[in-house]
Amino acid sequence: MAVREAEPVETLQEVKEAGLDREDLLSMYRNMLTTRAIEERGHILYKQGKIPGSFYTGRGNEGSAVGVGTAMGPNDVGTPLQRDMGVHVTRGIEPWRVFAQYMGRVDGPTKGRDGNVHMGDARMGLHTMVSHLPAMLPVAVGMALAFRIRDEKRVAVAWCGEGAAARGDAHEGMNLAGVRRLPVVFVIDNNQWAYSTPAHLEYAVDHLADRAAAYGFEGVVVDGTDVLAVYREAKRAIEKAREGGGPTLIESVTLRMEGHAVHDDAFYVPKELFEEWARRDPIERFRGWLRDNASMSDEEEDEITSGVKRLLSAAIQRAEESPVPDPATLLDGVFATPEELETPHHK
Amino acid sequence: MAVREAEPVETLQEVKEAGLDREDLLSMYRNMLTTRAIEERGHILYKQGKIPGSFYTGRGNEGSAVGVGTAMGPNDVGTPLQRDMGVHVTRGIEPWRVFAQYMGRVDGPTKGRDGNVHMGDARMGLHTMVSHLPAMLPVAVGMALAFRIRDEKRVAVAWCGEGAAARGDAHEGMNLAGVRRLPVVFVIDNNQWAYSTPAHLEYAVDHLADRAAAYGFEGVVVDGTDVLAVYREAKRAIEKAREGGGPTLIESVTLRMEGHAVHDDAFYVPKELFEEWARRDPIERFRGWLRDNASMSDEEEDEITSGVKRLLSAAIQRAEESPVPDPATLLDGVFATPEELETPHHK
Amino acid sequence: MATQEKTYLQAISDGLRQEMRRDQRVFCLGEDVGVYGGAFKVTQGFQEEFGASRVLDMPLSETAIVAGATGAALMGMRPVAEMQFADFVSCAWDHLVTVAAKQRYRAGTPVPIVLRLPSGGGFSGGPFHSQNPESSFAHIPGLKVVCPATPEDAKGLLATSIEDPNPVLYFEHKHLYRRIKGPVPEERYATPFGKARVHREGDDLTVITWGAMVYTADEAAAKLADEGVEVEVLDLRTLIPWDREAVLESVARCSKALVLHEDTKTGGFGAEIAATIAEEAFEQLDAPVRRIAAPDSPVPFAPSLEKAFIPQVDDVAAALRELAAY
Amino acid sequence: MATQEKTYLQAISDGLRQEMRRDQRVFCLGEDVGVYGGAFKVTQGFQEEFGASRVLDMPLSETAIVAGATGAALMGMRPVAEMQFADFVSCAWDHLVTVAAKQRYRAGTPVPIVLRLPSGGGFSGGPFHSQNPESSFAHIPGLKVVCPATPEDAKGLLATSIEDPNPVLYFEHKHLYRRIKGPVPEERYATPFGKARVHREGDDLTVITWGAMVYTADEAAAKLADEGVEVEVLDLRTLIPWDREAVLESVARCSKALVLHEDTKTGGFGAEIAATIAEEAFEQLDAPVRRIAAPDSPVPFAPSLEKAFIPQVDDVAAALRELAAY
Ligand SMILES: Cc1ncc(C[n+]2csc(CCOP(=O)(O)OP(=O)(O)O)c2C)c(N)n1
Ligand SMILES: Cc1ncc(C[n+]2csc(CCOP(=O)(O)OP(=O)(O)O)c2C)c(N)n1
Ligand SMILES: [Mg+2]
Ligand SMILES: [Mg+2]
Repeated sequence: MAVREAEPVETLQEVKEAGLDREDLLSMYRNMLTTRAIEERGHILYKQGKIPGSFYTGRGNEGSAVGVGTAMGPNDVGTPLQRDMGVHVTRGIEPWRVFAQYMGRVDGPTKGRDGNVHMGDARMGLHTMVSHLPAMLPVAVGMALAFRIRDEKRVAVAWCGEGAAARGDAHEGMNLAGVRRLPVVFVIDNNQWAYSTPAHLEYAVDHLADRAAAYGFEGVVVDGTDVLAVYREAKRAIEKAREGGGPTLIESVTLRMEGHAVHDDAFYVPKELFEEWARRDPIERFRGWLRDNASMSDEEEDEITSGVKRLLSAAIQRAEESPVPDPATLLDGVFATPEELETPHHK
Repeated sequence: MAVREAEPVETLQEVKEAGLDREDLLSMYRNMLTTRAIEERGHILYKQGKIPGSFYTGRGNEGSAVGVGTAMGPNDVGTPLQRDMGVHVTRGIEPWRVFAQYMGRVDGPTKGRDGNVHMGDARMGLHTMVSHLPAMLPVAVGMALAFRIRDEKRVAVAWCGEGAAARGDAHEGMNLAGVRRLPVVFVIDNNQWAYSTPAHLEYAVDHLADRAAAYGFEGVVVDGTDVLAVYREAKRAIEKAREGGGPTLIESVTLRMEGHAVHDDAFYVPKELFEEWARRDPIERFRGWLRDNASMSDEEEDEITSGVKRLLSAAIQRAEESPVPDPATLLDGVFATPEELETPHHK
Repeated sequence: MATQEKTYLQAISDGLRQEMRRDQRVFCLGEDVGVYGGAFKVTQGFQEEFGASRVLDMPLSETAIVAGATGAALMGMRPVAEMQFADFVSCAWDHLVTVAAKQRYRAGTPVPIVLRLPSGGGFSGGPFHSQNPESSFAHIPGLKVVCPATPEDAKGLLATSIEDPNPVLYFEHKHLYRRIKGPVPEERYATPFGKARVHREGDDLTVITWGAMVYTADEAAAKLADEGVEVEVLDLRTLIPWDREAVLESVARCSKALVLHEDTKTGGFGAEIAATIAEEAFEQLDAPVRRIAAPDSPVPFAPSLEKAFIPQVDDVAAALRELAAY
Repeated sequence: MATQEKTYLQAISDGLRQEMRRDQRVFCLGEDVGVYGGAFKVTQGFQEEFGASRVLDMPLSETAIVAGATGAALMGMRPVAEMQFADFVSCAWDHLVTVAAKQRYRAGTPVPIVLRLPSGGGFSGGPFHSQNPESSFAHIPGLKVVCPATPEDAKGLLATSIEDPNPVLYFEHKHLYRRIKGPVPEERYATPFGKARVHREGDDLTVITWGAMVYTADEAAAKLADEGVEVEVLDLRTLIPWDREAVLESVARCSKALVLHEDTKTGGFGAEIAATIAEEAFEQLDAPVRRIAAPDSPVPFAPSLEKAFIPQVDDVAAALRELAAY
């Protein structure tokens, strides 16, 4: 079938046309580094026993997450998933709050009520995932429905894994979006594995972007290790949705570079696949591009790298100082009170 | 997208190639008449207050149902829906048992526990629908999975309305069927309306058969008023599935010629549409074809028509003699007993 | 307040219309709610008045409808979604228990959605058009469950449901739609959640019930009254929250209690009420707390079976007599 | 019978392997059950032994998995489907309550499927990897609900589940997987449904419970024993059917009862048990039937909160002391 396969981004000129200046590019790079560093440091904290429950990372997906996050407008909203830490980082979450979340402290976005990457700050337009995949996808479609009803020029972005795309929720959400041509962009993080299940046991098409045609909108496949190509495609899709052009399904192809969660050594993924995709590391790739095309200097690079390091060390410390939730608050907030409907995210 | 649109069937020769002899054709005609007559007589009984609950008919869909039913092999199975009485008739249900079902008597296939068209006789390979559409579609896929595991050359047929195709169950079932290339044929009864909802509010593609491509198998659109074309396409798909060729999605296009159920006058369907499709009545169409191409004589026609009449009058009488369920049996069979696993359908 | 005699159905319809007139954020969505006006005609004429963008005909997709409502609610809307029959809410179960019920607790973001759920049996609707699934939802923390029995409550509780910042399952009993009439105030009013209504006063026995069974209880109580036994009929009106105080007060007074519901017995919400009474009013009870509910089977289609399934006036009266004699 | 000391997890795994060896119709399906051997490694090595067509890695599609199992069962197979966590069964709720539970009653065709459901909390799994959804299913007529607490029962009840001609929800408690060991017969045996097990004998108080809470109850009972109070701990083993006789017999003997479960309280299955005791053993009770269960909230992630959520030994001991003193 004829989905479009997005071209890589080659030159600074192309990037400028897509609406990014040099500052933007450096800050995307910083966000990608921060994303990876959060997860690497989190992993260490987990091994140290400081993080309860389980621990998930999105290694390999930093470019995709940051690319889409950068393309979103200030009033856009989204429902990122377990590999999309880069979206939270790009939209401005302070890393110490992520660590507080990991550790189950009161300053995490869910105040210790939920854990790991089940988080989002509604003030940044990000709404927390649930475990049940992809249950938030039709919710994002409902957000777009609200924008349509109120005639607002806002867009919702819904993420989904290539595995989770097999579930009915993906279908019902995409179908409704197609029927009503709602301002929503679907991003499928296709990292080729769903836990231990390879993609060919999850779907029987060449590209999941092919599904778009079954719902009456456009599909595009993009190399998820190319942050700039992801950005360009996401931007195009988001602005199209904003202008009333309806949904787009973006399939962003990467490899999940680690196990499903930290307990999983991913023995079932062929070594050569890891090796092949290690050579396509999105951060390395973008770093090379920045040096070649945007003349990122050693000093700039050092400053970014060490800035991220400092940020994260301070963040971990601050998170560790965050209180553990008081058991007396256990039942607080099972139900909302009427006043709460006056929060900013609710406008 | 490029689904195949099936050609009409023109000549007796073509039909013979598709595996039907003249006797078969006349019995298909008889089945179509019986189907319509069951529903027409049922409607009268309903108005007479002899049928409790609500009442649904499949007027306009007789050709499609009989066409698919005829194409099924003796050991094939299926999960027909609310417009598919013709499938039950073709597979041999005795009309008096349908009336007993309508009336909630003990001789109906569900023994008065369920009503109206929620029925099926497992001995004929037909498994009763539930209201929740299309919940039986993934069940049919599971039947095909059993055939695959046991390496049996049997096929499951799963029906779905064009409205119900919007539900997650349709997606999960079709996706699994595609991934495992299971011996299942999906028939979408596209009668253009889902209760009062027009097709364009249910999906945003030209043809639902386009969806097949999203699951990695073939789709075909057929004129559901052409019983022979439906038969040919169903036969082709079923035999392909039997030989390991995987699923097919057949979209059979008709118009629901009455309201959703008897209480609904279908005011929302444009009159002209009814007029247009009345001219394409599947029974009239096939009758004309039989006279033109298979030289069906007046005598033959009369014999069939009056045979159906006699059959149904006797059927209604016999059904009325069937006992109403004894309230003392209310709790019988909520749970099955081990012996029941030895029923024929369970082999 | 000026009142008007209305059916239960009309009260819901008029109440919903009133809410949509006063609050732009309120909108309706569901299957066939627009042009057709809903399977039971609750939203008849709504699309003409409010336009197609506030009265949305949705695809046959319960999850998309309910999850869509949640998304819209998170963006500040006040969606009122209709399930064509309450039975079909099973198709949105995952969304409701996984997302809607837990969202406020986990993420801090309220989900003010209302689901209208035409429920209940009594007219050979069979296993899939007759169920009373309220007990299943009453067990899920984070959801509110509302079951009006009178036209007045139907309107007042709908207003409260829409105002409430939480997911509310509003069960409207189909068997009351056109059968039950009563005075309904013209002005807007909001009937509080968690306050039971004394449908009939009495001092000898308490029946705790809701929905259509209120009338069954009342008829049974009338029989007992002829026999000199005064039965109090408490209509809970809402199951989550439910009015423990009113129940315990009545039981303390009457010392004997019967819990009645149309849903099946085992694990039904009646068990919660009976268990609470047994625990909290142990010292006041002069007889075991009785439960009457449908037996544990699907709802059968044939009238002979359905009648044996749904609790009947005589069943209730017999149980009350036994209790009175205890 | 020769026995071997096994973990609860190993007992399930070995039991399932034994069933697959003796009956060609038995097969496994679920997410990651094949190459990976299941999220908890229950089916580790199965694909090697039985081949990929009897140990099926399924798409991330709970409805397709469970409905697919039903279809295969209708064709004479005996599918054993794994939900990766019990929590995800919410995604197959509609199929279970609409099709599987009602199929035998309506259509006369049995649906012998088994769902394996790793459930329960205690290790910061958070709101979606810790739930105990058994009560929701116990309310649905047509489903059987099994909750083994010991390795021996885990194996014996799994065999019975697979033999049973009905849909069986088999809840395996994750917190018991590797923590609990016990003797397990090597030969095949089938532990009957509906027969409670006396986990600890006593004559002063009865605790009725199941799953991981059996051990909590036992620890609390040990404390009470030190104080001279003999608590009987009844492990129900199966909720549908549940052993009313054993419960009522024990309560008749002890005259005081406490119902304990890990699921949330309101509308939990404990209410059914408490209500039944209150109704049927009214004359024998010397104190109100107490219920201890999780409070009505989602399962919180933070250890401090989760500990406050899941009933603890001290909570149970305190309630037992109160009851003893009543
Ligand atoms: C409905 C549901 N079933 C099962 C799971 C357990 N589970 C967690 S992640 C996962 C794999 C998800 O794969 P994919 O969607 O491709 O996302 P990825 O983790 O690869 O990014 C599974 C099966 C779940 N979260 N939700
Ligand atoms: C899950 C579900 N939701 C709602 C309904 C109520 N309902 C019954 S039939 C129907 C329309 C079905 O349309 P379609 O699938 O096109 O089949 P048709 O009746 O047109 O043959 C609806 C909405 C249902 N049966 N199942
Ligand atoms: Mg993946
Ligand atoms: Mg239709």
